[in-house]
Amino acid sequence: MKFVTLAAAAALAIGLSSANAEPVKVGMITTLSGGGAGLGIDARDGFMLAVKQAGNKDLEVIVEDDQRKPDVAVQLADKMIQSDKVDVLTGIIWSNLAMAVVPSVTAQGKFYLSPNAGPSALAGKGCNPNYFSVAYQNDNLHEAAGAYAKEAGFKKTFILAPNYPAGKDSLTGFKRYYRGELAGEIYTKLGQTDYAAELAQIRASGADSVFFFLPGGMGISFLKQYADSGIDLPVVGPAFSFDQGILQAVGDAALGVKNTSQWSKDIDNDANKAFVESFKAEYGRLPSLYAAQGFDTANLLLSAMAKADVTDADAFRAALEAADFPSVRGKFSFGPNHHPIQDIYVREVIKEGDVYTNKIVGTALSDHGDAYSDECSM
Amino acid sequence: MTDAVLQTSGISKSFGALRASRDISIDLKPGEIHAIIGPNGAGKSTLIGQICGTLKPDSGSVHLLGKDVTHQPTRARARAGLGRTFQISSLSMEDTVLQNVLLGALGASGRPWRFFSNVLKDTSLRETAEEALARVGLLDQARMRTAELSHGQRRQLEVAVALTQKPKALVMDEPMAGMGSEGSKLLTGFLDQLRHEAPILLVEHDMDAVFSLADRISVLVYGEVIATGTVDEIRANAAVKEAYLGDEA
Amino acid sequence: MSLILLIEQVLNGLQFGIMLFLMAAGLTLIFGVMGLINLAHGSLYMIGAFCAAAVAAATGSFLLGLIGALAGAAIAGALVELVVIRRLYTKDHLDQVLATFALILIFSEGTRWIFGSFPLFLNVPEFLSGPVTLPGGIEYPLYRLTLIAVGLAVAIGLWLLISRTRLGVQIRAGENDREMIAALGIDIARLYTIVFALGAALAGLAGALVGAIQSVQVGMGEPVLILAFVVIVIGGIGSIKGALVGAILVGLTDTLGGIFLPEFLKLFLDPSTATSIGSSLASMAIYILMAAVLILRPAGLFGARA
Amino acid sequence: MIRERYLNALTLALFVAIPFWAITADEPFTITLMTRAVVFAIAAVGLNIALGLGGLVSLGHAVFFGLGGYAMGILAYHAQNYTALTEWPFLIEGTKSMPVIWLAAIVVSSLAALVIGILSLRTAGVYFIMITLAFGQMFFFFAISWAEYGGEDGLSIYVRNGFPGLNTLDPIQFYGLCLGLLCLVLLFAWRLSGSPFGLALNAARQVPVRVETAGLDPVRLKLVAFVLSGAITGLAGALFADLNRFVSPTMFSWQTSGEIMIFIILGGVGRLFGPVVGALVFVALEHWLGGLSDFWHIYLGLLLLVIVLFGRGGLIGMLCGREAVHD
Repeated sequence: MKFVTLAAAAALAIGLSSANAEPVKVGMITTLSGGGAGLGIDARDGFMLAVKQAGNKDLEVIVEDDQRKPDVAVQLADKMIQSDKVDVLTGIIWSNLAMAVVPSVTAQGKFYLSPNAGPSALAGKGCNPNYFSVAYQNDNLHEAAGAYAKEAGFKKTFILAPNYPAGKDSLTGFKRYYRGELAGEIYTKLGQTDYAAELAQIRASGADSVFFFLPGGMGISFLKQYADSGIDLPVVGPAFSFDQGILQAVGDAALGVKNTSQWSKDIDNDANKAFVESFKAEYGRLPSLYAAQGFDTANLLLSAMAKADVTDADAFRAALEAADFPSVRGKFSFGPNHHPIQDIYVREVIKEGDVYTNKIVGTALSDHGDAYSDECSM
Repeated sequence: MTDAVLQTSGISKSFGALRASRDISIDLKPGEIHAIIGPNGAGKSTLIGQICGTLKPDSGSVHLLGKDVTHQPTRARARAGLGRTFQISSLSMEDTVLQNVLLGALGASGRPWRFFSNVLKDTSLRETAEEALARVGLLDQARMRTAELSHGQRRQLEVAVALTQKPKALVMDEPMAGMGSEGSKLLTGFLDQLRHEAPILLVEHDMDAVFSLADRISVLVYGEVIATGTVDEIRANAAVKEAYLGDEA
Repeated sequence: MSLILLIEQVLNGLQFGIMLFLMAAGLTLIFGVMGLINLAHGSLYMIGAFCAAAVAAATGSFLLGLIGALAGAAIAGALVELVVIRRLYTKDHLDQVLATFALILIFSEGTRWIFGSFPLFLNVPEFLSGPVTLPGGIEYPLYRLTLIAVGLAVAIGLWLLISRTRLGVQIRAGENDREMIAALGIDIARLYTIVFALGAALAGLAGALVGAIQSVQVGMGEPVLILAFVVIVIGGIGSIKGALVGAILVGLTDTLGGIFLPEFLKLFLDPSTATSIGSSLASMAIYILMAAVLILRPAGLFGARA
Repeated sequence: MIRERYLNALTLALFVAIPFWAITADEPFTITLMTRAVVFAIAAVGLNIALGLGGLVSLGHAVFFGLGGYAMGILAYHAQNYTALTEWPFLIEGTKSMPVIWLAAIVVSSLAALVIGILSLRTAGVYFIMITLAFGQMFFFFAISWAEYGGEDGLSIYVRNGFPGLNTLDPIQFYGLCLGLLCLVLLFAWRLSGSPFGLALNAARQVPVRVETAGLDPVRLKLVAFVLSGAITGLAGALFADLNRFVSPTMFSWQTSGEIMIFIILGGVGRLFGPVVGALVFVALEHWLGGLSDFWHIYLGLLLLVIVLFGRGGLIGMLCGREAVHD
């Protein structure tokens, strides 16, 4: 018993001597098993890379797997807050999980930094001073796709997305900036893998272009089948179906497709170059959008830790709002509802040697915020 | 004829090309044991099925206590007073002897929709059940698991379950099958008494039992009743001798 | 809606149904002969797709990939039968559901452990890619036509196997009377292993064929598994003919329902409500179909025993 | 071999002792975990009435779990937004009161169980398993596309609903409430198994033709069992939603049905405490194995296999042997 006390005292002494700020405990809840594990693993790896590079001993990260189940995510958040006494939570990939976790986390006075999901409900009326979306507001990339479609002079676009809230937000986002006429608007089944029927409708509709939002395996299936159908219309979509992790599974079918993203591995700034290099060196693969978002999230947190003590919530919040960190996206700041104001690029899928990847071909929207900040009162 | 407790009028049933019952008309009068005999495959089980309601006849009708029950399900016929014992034992083996008998009593009481009271503490059900067990001589085995009973004891239990329902007519499907001679003798004596409570339609292979018990016998061959009569009449019937008793005579 | 579009959609439904048939045939065979509910059938579909992707990536040949899928799934099926499944024949349905549910967990995570969390690449081979023009000016992907042809060929092959070969006699005997096959001196354990491996190979083939136009990823088997169950329940469990009819019914209902329900509702409702309600109804359509069939015919369309 | 009733008492003692330990050791999350186990146990006790007593292998009980959850979600959502659920034919307003929500959950899931039961009980065996699965999928897809209540995103309820006289936000008080309900449900299941209805249902599972011959309708007995079963699982769904302060279509998924079934098999089919032991062990495994490896599903799968293949009667069966004859 005595030994334990001594050891604890020693540990406390070391802790005090090595830092002048209170240590920060971060709970990362993300998807590490099952179908969508690739995204969570990337976000985690990006986050941990930044933590490792910073070498900040005051930052402790606990990572847990939510299995992409909302109830598990809620339970993990409770555990991290109640047992592990974390100060900040992060990591959730999926909007439905974020909707389950974020309101109760912020209600308990903890900070939540979102490395991916940015549902509209949390950007407008449901915004919270302790909630920061470091990635985007969900509509952003779709709005950019709409802006691109307008720019490219598409007159009759066929649009489709899965029949669930994010899918509906997606088509709404697209239509917010698109000015042409719609050749058709379809909601597909969530998790659908065969798009033959939709392709036939596209073919028959007389469209001059296609916009789709089909994340994960749905997008892979759609693109393969699209390429095989002989329909030869320009395609545009948000980055999710063209990300590093899944492009290899799509193959040639994706070549030349335009997609919108707030990040790309060829954005020309020092932070990004260093990130891409070090990520490749550390994990032996190219970073994805999710990895970049995880990396930025960790750096945002680290920048706030350098300025303020996490126990002083107001000061810490102000330090987060300042967003004083070298984002891999270049320009980055928060709007009044704690969602990013940033450039959104148009990328094209290309092949570099044997590897499929993206390159930037233009900017769809500059210094773009989101449509919900007016509804947010904080 | 009108005083028949149970009566079939010209029932027929086919399975594809097989005509399992052909125009069968038999009846069961108060106080009698009416035996149905016939070789294997003669259609005895099909006949019982139609009487008890598990099979529907293609044509003809079944009357119980003067009421047409042809289109009623088994449970309605049971509630109207038709008791039955099975050839292949259909007791719930995992349960105790008492529980099996209680089920019969519960069915007769018509009040199964009680979710909280303890069935074992329901005195009226329990009295009915234990009385039936006592009559077949199984009261000492009431707490035993049914699976632990001997073959003969299960036959006795079958009868006890039927008794709890206070039947007005009984259909018994080979109650003696597989019993030792001692057991058969006991059961024969018991059925002899029972006929005054409820007449019995007895399907049985044990000819000694049939000849000693039956008031009347019907002989079923290829789905057809070829003869009905008293024991002596049947023994003397040439057609029966040829078709069925031929090799014995 | 033009006639061409309609024909194209019917072809799509047919193709979808025929792929479902490949899954359902194995499932129904296994149930018919062994009386086993195999929830892990979807895992064998996934194994087929992964084997095909791995072999095709290593050799560059899609056809070798298909052979790899058949072999891989058959071997996995035989192994599972020997180690786990044969202990389940005497157990009740509940134990079978649970044990094969456990197998899903093991297979899914095991595959992710071996192949990683990202989808694999498997593409339509060069000589089958792109559309062809059918009579009437319908442009239709050649690969999908090939799928229909392969599926029909398998259906005919299965029919010949069951009606004309010694193995088929044994399978039919097994479906009718288990004691009889023992009496006929057939090695029942071997028969079961073969039937299970055959069912697994069919599922693996379906996985590989479909994997080329869809995403080869962990968990791809479960949605198809549920559809295959719907198919065999509609068709009548144990009946190959039922599986074929059920599969095509489900394929057509799902494909055509998704298109026509919203269009139909637009006659009564405003377009966005119609689209939304129509899509919801369409995603429930096959389950409604199944419930309706079972309510009218509790043993399915061609089911012998309930 | 331990006597089953001692094991049951020990299990109940654990459900009281562990949270007390958690309070003294300042491990509030353990209480949350235990609450999860209790809620799952209620759901599984419900299924066990259909499955264990009635022999109805329902792979669609997630329907009732989800309906209970959505009963809570929808009522609380309207209460937190101060909108009416419906104004026609008469005004229904949202509520944050647990007893009202429970009642709604029980009524809605009973009605659903009645309809599903009437249709499904026309079939038997494998067909029954499959048709219940199909109903589960129907509700799942419906919930996903029901945009008004969040679709796939589900509904978040910011503050746990209230119960008169208790602070439900305090983990231990909410736990006590759930444990109390579990005890009530267990009491109900225990009385049920010894009741006239239980006797008839038990026979209807084993020898339906005998029940018919006794003048009872086995299908109707099973239907009533299915409705009671659905109602209890629905209540559990409402509690689960309150535990997470969140509902989503995942509650309707067929994996949820499978998991509820796993609790029963793990503990022991038809045993009064089977579902309780199973839920406790499952939650513990999920927690510990999940911490051990990303691939913990493999271990869970292997464990399930071993229990199904070699452990007749689940954990209770392995510890206590064959079920005793009850008096």
